[in-house]
Amino acid sequence: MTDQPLNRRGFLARAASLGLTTALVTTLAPRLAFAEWNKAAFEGKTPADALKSLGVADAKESADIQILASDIAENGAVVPVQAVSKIPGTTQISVLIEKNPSPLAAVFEIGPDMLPDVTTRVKMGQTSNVVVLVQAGGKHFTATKEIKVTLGGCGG
Amino acid sequence: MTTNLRIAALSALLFAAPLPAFAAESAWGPGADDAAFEAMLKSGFREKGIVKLDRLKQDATQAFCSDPIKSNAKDAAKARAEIEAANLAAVKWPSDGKFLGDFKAGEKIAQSGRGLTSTDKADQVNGGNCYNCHQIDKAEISYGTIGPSLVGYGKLKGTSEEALKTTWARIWNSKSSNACSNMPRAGHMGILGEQQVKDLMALLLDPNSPVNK
Amino acid sequence: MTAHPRAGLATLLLVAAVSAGVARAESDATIEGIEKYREALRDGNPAELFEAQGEELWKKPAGPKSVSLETCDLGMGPGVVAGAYAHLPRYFADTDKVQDAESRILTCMATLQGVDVKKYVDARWTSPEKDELVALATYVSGQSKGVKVAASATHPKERAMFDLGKRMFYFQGGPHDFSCATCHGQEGARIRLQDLPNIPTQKGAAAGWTSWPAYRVSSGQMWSMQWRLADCFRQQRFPEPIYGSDVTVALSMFMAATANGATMDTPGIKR
Amino acid sequence: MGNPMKIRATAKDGVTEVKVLMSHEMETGFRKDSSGNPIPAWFIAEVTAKLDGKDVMKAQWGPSISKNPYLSFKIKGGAAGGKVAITWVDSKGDSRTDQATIA
Repeated sequence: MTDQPLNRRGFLARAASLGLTTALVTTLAPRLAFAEWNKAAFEGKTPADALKSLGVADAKESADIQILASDIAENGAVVPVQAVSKIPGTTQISVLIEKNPSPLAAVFEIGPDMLPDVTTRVKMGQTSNVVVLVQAGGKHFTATKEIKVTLGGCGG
Repeated sequence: MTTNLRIAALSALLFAAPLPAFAAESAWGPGADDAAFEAMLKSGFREKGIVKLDRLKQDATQAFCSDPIKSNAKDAAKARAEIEAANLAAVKWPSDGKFLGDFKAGEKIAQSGRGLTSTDKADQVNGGNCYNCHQIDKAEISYGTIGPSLVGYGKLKGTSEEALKTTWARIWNSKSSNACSNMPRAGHMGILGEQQVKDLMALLLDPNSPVNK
Repeated sequence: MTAHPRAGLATLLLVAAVSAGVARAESDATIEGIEKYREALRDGNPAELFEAQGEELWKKPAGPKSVSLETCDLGMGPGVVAGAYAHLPRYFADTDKVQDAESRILTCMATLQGVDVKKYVDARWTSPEKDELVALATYVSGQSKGVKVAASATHPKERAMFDLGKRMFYFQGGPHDFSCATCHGQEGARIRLQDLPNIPTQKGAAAGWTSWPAYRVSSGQMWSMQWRLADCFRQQRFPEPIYGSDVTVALSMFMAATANGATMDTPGIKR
Repeated sequence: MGNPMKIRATAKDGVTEVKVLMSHEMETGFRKDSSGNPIPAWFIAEVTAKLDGKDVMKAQWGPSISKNPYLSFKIKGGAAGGKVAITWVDSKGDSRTDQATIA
């Protein structure tokens, strides 16, 4: 990520202002081999905030990204999502849940030894678009799929 | 005695053959071994939160409906009619003569399944549990099917005096027309108050409610 | 409105038929979507995490006597765990009681390890004590995965337990007049989108009995059959069933024996 | 530090598929306890994977990942008998590493 130094400053400043445990700053930070945990991106309140903090200025929709997930989730607490990129040179796959209070769910660094195919399970507060963001060759691409979340029984 | 012997002989015969477990039906319902059943209830439950052990004391309707084979039998028709009559007689009609409240409030009550469990607080506003069993709004995909769909109920029934009364009696005390209905007696058992029942009435009968749209 | 009443009626019927068709198509899509969702969850059931914890608890020396549960007799002889869950509940001569897996584990904890099990019985769900019991039940049930349910029927006390369980199943009470049968006594019904097994039938009993203990996606908790029953009673607006009590064993006996012949698929995963 | 993970790694046609279950609350920070007090956020923030000691995968997670997380990914290469090691670090600085042999 090109804007890493900026992010790191932002991370530390925010961590201090939020009174975040020193353990997080001192213990977590040095262990991270590839990049700092992108606090600004994960705490962004809208997809736009998150994208900005991820350094995404312009993202094109791409049919070469597949989101494999059921159209409907019986429970929003666990929604399986598989993201597959067929874009050559994919180096990063991110998953965002548009309507979650903090939309960014995960960022996967796709190293040279990995296939651009990851499966995770996310929480969804309500029916929402799920956005998969792919970085390839320094450019960004997205795909979107709506997943409906149904109400639970009895208590709800 | 002779009948008992015959049953004993029959079951001996049945059990002699290599049949799956419990192939033969034995007496199990109310009246079978009441002492054992009472002892089991007594040792098996404890009160928790707002729920006390008196919840296990049955009224006549509950006792009658706790053996579906007996209560559904042909020769139980008279007993069923008596249960229905007693429940109908207990229906409280709207104190001001107005049957219909606010359908929007009714929708909220229909969506809520809360109240009266051992984890609910005493001041929890009870819901009607309606969506757990009924389809009510076509737009809602998450609805149960234990009860019939209520989509278009108002269009079908209209708002004649008779329709108002029948519907009120159903909600207030479902057993007034079907002795062993699966539906709770919302008003009769104090689950919902008069205003809440009025709001549910509006949900069912108001031409602008999602039921009739 | 000047249209002929007949024409009006025909239109109405047509509209009704069309909208019914649309509703059915929508509902098919919903069911298909839900099936796909459940399928995606089956691969990678977090219940495996609890199974592993239970195995560790089973094999680790614990309690005042500092012994493991490895010599516990679950009905197939001391130390036999494989297939035991599928044969429970059953009558045990040493306690002169019919016991399910969970009440039997309590017995073993008391007799083998010298544990004061009252603390475990009284502890609330999600307490560390109950977490242990659930993990143990999950492990034991997992050792019966793929085994056919064969709840015994030979002892008079087992028979009596079955009859009491059946009676409990139909017993109505509380402000809502609910019994187990209210929701689990008919074919093809559901609450919200949740399918309800018709428990008095073999297929229905099997759907319930062979899939618990299960990981609950909604809460991220692992639930044993005792917890499942306790929460059913909570929703019935009943008082709380005591862990391992005869009420819970009786209902389990009714379900297990009705499910006989089905294949255990534990631990399961549920909404 | 935390309960063990369940890791399954299978090599087929030059690709190793890894499936991991982790034991973690993944608390969002948005929930309240029964007395209405906010439950602080607590979640796995970073996951790394090694194949035979070499870094192959790294992920950053937020609290939108489900409780008791499941993760599946594919590595180019790897063969039966090889080792896949997974490490997570959570927002409290707690961490855990588990290893599995490729089948």
